[in-house]
Amino acid sequence: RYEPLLSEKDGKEVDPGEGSVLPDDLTRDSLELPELSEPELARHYTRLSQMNWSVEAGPYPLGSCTMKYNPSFTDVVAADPNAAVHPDRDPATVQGNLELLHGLQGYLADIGGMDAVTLQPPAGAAGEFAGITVAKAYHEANGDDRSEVIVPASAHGTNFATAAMAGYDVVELPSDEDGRVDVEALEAAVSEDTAALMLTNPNTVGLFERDIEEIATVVHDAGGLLYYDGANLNALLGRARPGDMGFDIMHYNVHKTFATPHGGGGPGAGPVGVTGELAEFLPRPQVREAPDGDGYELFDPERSVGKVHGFLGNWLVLVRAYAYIHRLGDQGLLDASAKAVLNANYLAERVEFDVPYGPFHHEFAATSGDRDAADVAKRMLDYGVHPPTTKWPEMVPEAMLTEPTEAESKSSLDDLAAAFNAAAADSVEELETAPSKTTARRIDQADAARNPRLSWQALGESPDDS
Amino acid sequence: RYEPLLSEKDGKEVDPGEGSVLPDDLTRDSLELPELSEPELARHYTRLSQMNWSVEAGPYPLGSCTMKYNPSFTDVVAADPNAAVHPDRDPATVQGNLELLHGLQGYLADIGGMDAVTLQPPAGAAGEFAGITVAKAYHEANGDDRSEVIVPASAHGTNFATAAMAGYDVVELPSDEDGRVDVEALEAAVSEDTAALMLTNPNTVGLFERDIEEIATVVHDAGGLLYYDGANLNALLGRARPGDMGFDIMHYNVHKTFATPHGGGGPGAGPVGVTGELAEFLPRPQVREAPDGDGYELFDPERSVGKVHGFLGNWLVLVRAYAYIHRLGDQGLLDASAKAVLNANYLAERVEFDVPYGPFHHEFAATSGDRDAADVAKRMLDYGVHPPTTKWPEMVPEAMLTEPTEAESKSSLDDLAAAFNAAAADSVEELETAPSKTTARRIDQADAARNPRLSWQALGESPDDS
Amino acid sequence: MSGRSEGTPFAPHTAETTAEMLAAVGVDEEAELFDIPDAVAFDGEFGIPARSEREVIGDLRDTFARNDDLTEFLGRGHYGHYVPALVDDLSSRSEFLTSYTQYQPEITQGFLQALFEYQSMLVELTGLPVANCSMYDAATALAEAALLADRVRSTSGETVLVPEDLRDGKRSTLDNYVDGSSLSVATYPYDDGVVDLDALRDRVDDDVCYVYAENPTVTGAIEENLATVGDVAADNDALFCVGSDVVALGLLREPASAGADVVVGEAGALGLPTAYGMGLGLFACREEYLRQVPGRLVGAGEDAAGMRAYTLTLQTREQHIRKERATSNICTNQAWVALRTAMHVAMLGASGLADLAEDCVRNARDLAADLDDLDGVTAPLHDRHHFREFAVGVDDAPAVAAGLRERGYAVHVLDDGTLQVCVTDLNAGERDGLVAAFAEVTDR
Amino acid sequence: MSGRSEGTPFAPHTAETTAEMLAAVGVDEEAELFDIPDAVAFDGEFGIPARSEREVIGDLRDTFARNDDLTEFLGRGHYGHYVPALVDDLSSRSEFLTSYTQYQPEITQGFLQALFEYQSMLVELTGLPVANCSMYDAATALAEAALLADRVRSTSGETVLVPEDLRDGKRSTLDNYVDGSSLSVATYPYDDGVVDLDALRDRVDDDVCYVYAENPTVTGAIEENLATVGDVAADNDALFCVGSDVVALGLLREPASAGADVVVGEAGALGLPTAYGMGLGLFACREEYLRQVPGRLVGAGEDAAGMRAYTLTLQTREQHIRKERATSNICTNQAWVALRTAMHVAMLGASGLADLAEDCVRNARDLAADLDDLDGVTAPLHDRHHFREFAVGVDDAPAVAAGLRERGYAVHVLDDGTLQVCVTDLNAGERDGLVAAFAEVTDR
Repeated sequence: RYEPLLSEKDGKEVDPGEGSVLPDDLTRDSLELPELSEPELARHYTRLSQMNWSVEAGPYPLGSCTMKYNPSFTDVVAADPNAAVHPDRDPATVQGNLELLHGLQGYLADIGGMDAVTLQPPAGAAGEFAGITVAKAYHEANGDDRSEVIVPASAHGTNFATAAMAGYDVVELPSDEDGRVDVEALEAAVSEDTAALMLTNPNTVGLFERDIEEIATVVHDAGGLLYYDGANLNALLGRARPGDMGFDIMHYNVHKTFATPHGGGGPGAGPVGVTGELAEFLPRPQVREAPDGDGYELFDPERSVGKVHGFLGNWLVLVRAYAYIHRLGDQGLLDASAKAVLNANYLAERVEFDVPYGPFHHEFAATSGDRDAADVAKRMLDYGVHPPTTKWPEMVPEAMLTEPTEAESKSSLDDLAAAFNAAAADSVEELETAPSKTTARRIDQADAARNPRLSWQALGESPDDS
Repeated sequence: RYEPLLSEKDGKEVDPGEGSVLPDDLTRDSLELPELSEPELARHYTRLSQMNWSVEAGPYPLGSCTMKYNPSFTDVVAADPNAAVHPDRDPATVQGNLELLHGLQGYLADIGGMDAVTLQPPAGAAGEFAGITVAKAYHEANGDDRSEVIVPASAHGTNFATAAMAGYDVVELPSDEDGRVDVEALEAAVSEDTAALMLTNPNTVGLFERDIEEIATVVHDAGGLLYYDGANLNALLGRARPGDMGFDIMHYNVHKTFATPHGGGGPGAGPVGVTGELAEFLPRPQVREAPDGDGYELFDPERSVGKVHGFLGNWLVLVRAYAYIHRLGDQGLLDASAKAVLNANYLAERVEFDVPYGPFHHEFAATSGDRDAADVAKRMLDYGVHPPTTKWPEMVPEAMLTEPTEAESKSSLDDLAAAFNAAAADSVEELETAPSKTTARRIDQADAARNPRLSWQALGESPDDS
Repeated sequence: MSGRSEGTPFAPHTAETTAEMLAAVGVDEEAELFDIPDAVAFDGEFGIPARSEREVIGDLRDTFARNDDLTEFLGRGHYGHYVPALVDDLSSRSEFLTSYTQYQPEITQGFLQALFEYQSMLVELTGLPVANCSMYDAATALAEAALLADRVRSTSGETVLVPEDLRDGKRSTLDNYVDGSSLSVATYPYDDGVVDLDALRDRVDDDVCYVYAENPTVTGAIEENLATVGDVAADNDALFCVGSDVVALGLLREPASAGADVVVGEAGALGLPTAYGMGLGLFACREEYLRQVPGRLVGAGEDAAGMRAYTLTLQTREQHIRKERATSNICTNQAWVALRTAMHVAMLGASGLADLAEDCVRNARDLAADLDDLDGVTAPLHDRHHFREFAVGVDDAPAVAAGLRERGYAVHVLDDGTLQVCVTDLNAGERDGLVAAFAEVTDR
Repeated sequence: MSGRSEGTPFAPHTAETTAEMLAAVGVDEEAELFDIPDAVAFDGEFGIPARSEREVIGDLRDTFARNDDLTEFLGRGHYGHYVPALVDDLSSRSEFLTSYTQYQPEITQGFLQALFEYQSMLVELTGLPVANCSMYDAATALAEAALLADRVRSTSGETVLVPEDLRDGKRSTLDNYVDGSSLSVATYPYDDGVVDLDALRDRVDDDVCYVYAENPTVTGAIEENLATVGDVAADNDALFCVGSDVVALGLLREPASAGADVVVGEAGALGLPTAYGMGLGLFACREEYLRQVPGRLVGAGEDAAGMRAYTLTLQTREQHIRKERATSNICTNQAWVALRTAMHVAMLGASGLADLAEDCVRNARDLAADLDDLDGVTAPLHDRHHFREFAVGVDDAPAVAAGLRERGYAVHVLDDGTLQVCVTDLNAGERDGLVAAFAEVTDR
């Protein structure tokens, strides 16, 4: 179903300078925007919403994205008007907000086995950047000039990009044949140039790095730090903690592990936890109890790296994450990882495509073999589900990385498996021409990239002038 | 798209008596209900919502229903936790609620040209019942034994049913050839038995009763009262008032005229306004300013008919109606009727079916001639709009009573007209087999009525066992 | 919100489209379209200024802030239970909130199914096979049941029998509803908070066509002899109507097993927050009265593709078809509240609802015990099991209530020597505070 | 909510289905599925009790109630404007809120179109042809623009030039972002609140690859010589980046006309309420940098049926494809805030946005005039036009701010002799109160 662009409905051009108290040379001569009534806008966005998949529409098993159910009650706490304050308020006048931040720092530190946590990074990748920046500051403070960050080939793309952004050379580490870190290769890779190893555990095909203690020893012995990418933390809630495994730095993806809504791409939040040794390098400000025991205060860690966000990060996301942890408690967190892992293993069992490696934690990578994984995914759309992440990680050919999360029921997993299996049985032609039951048919992304039109200004007048 | 019943998903049977502190003979032995998790319920109701037309989905031109846009900001005021109080609170402790009720009584009295208003009736029909009960009390107080209520043939079914419920014989009044009240027939119908004439103005084909003064004189001369059915008040906002036309009693459909959401069938509210002479008969309690000028108080009108609702009516609806009037003000109310009437006339002009009578106010009744109006309506579903009210009023054969309201834009009205006109051009077979593009195909309502199955308990086990 | 618009912000017309439409209709301005004789035209003003959305919200927030902030221990037919956020979230989806009666079932299957599910839940809770999809509230449901009795009972009886203690809102509404019929209302007394069986037997004779009993009663007492009351009604061929509410029905013996022909009551106790008396009338009855039921019914049927589909059914009972011979004049009802109630029941599930109901018994018992420990306080006043609420004997009830109010609590005053308090999950946490306030106020 | 469930309420498993699934997988309990060596397994407890939804909401309500209730006249990069209820209503629809990145465009056309519309609005507002669909906030957008300069400028220059007065949050974030590159940050001074052109000319040489200027500045001054600044940058082949915000862009001359190569800033000033500093980074640039843009881009294309369709495009710039050679590491972004901002802009329309922006000038002017009338108060401190906010000279700024706080107002303290106040539609109605409080506090 087609919904015209706002610009194809009523619009208006005004001269903002006309009648302004500002001199003419400071103001624009023209502003042209859609100009629609409230009822028309209500319908526009309602229709757009009807053309969008969501967790409340059905299973959304994007591997590494942890699309779990986002509880409605967190909308209520995020909307509390008393919390809607300006970040430059005197800390003494926003004790409620500081109390929440302090509480969340504590919850996350406990859950990750870390000593100190910053809540400032506004997303997972921003958390990686903050964490690697802390590592860099640590080495620099030690007069240690290190130039490399080691990243397993199967790692999230953000790990590579973050290390590069922070100015490091990236050393890519191959997997062993079991799909895990090849410890011998790691031993060969580490050197006095090694600033850090960035690692996800369980890794991106759902395997726990059983040699984690040995890995930690290798990295630490070389003078490097061990960085934990928290994207897969949902698998370990209450059962294992990065701090206990030897990680020095970690980020948390609260929109994954702690059920804050993904909002069509964000906002998320990427708090960073560190061991005590690194706490003095964390971004400023941090929250602590006031020395007189009277409330909370902000302070700048002694050798802080400074800031990674203009203010205090994605507050509304942090509030929801706190509320979620506060609601579940130990018992709920433990059960979340239990059911997330059970679901992944159950679904892996039910899917008829090959599923290499194992045993799995929260996700698994099936392979579509001689079929194109992206085509299989398009076909799954016709079966009424959202497909998995495709063609990644590369260690599994034609990978379909599948993470059902704990939010799916057995019957929902059975439906998902049926969609996989139906696509497996379909002809190549059926796959290549899919989908046919969706709002839009297969979209030519290559053409869209060759001929980029990124605004309504870049389009012609008529809706079918595409 | 099919969504299973809750009972076809997970359920549970428990024995509530087990472990109860109550003796066994007071408790039930079994309670069997769906038992689903929050994520499953979120999806269930999200899917059901996706199978439902609404004002925010598109035009909803049900004649006599005034499906105008329901502004979102009224959700905010209705959710104010300070207003969520118990009706038995001491009035001195709920001055805010009383202030709102008093303000709404005043707004409605002004808009209707009435002297006093009760907000208690929880719907339009309940307002009719309250109003006719007041009329009855008035006549009884005058020692006047009257047994008949006159209702035009074109009136809403509720008018007939209300009069009967109140114990009156209904005298049906034919229309004249212009579609309005036949004054001669009225003169013939009135007598010393006439308790009231119930009238809608503009009437149910959108015609203003131009002879309203004469009509009032005829009824009043016979000792009867004139009752105004407020269903069509949206056409007159700020331009004419029932009180000025000679009506003694009226109800307001706040979910129509004042934009409160219709909620799939309700709740609405049906406040009743009366002239000063009748004020002492209104339901109890009423709200007034306290004599000492200090706030508001409840009081029972001297010869009150009593109550028509267990408490104070549909509070949350009243709050929204107040907010709407408060937002629009004189200017907005005047513009609402202007645009509602313009829209009806514009659409009547664009529709290719015959449209008898005129000039129209807020609605018009097109006729599908030798086509079945219900079939035309089903075919319109395929064109993506909600059809009008069909086969009513009977004075127009195969009527399609159409009320677009002020909330539709010109382009939306053009779409609606296109749907009418496309259906007009379709074959009878296409009409009879429509709709085909909807969630459900044509539903056999006669069969459903012959073989009533009104609960999941009345169905078999499997979803297709229908 | 559009910065420079005039008139209603909720009409999408621009100056240009308005002009085009006026031209199409053949007039220069909208005013020409109104066929209102000068003599009855209104050219005055209401004097209401237009306000921004923000001003309206601010004004009403200020208004409601003038309510005193009291912890309510109030019930007597209107109950506050905690409503989960998901109920607000889902029920406020515009597809539900801004739709209307399902005259076109092919595009309203969602709401129809939800109402069908609501009906089914009431069937389970009442034990009766037919439930409609809403009355306005418990009072109007009770009154409609009396009119049903008038239609379906073959006896010549014209007396409607209700408890002396019936809440005024119900009694007065009932009086009004039956005033147009040949029925008249009479009462039977209570004995220590529940039906006085002997007195009832004395009152019931051929003239009675309807007996109404509540369980729990208006003072929260659980009726111990409901089946006996039903027998008395049945023996006289009177229709037996039981009043209850959706939470109590989750624990108490289902009324059908006590012989109820009709069950009415408040269903908004779930799904609807405390709403200044707004409600949802529950209405269920025996199959044989199906074609005499007031209000809307949703039935399952089939569409042209042979798939199960839902539709409003038996509409020939209703006013828009049958006019003065309709079973009721009801049209707009409480469908959206029914949707919310169904959502809340679904969120609780069987075990959650049973637990919530059991807590209503235990909380009342515990609060009564605490109050009874105080000098000069008798709680519960009636030696019965109670559900949610109970009467409390004190020396000077208005003075005690005033003292409690000063301390932040609202309770009912029944008469000079009697209060009533109601405890639910919403205020159970404030129990100790209430007891302490009682102690202070009565310790004189 | 289900009464007797254990563990997380957000997993749908029953005892029965769990057992079936365990059996299918071939284990007796979930614990067996975890492949965690004993040495690193955690068997401790966090000591967090499970709580009901209602308890959590109550706890957090209590927590937030501990914030003081002050009327804020605060800005400096984070702005509160009234957000219409419809924005909340529509953006909180679960189809938007609970979706993620549009990896499958065929079932996410709705969000893609909304983001395409957002990009288009920014194109109109900035005058630049390319806008991405979000950065985290103004600070990270500014920093990403510097990295863009590093990639796209052919000069050997490695100096990033920013105002001395740059807000610390932006400056420090910028420092961190460029720390991994060869860039270094230097500053140029202001003269009476805006760019000191002479000083700027002195500083700009071949070593400069990036000049950043704000309009309005951090103290709300409207930059009168923006085009000249742009010329200085262009003459030295430095990338010219302008910082602004989505409201100011509705009135002030579009940055492209002053030669801006990139525009960054805060777009959450519309759509997002005051949110303790959470934001939405606006990022727009010239077409020639298209393949170097950080973040997500939505483009229009065609589907197999030849219909216009939207899709994420130029993804080869991004980390999930290009890894260490990506234009940025950003993945999760602020898409939902961008959706809200687009909704808010759409509700305002051209005229509404221009009016809102004009009010930001007038309100600031009027408040400054009122304050300037007070003895010992200079407002605005800078003799410039202002947008929303301005610096205020007083004798003892911390003491004045403390006095204002006692009277219920929050303002910025810049240094011992300078305050800053910000006025928008949200607090304009409290202007007289603020002025009266200023008068009391400064009248010593």
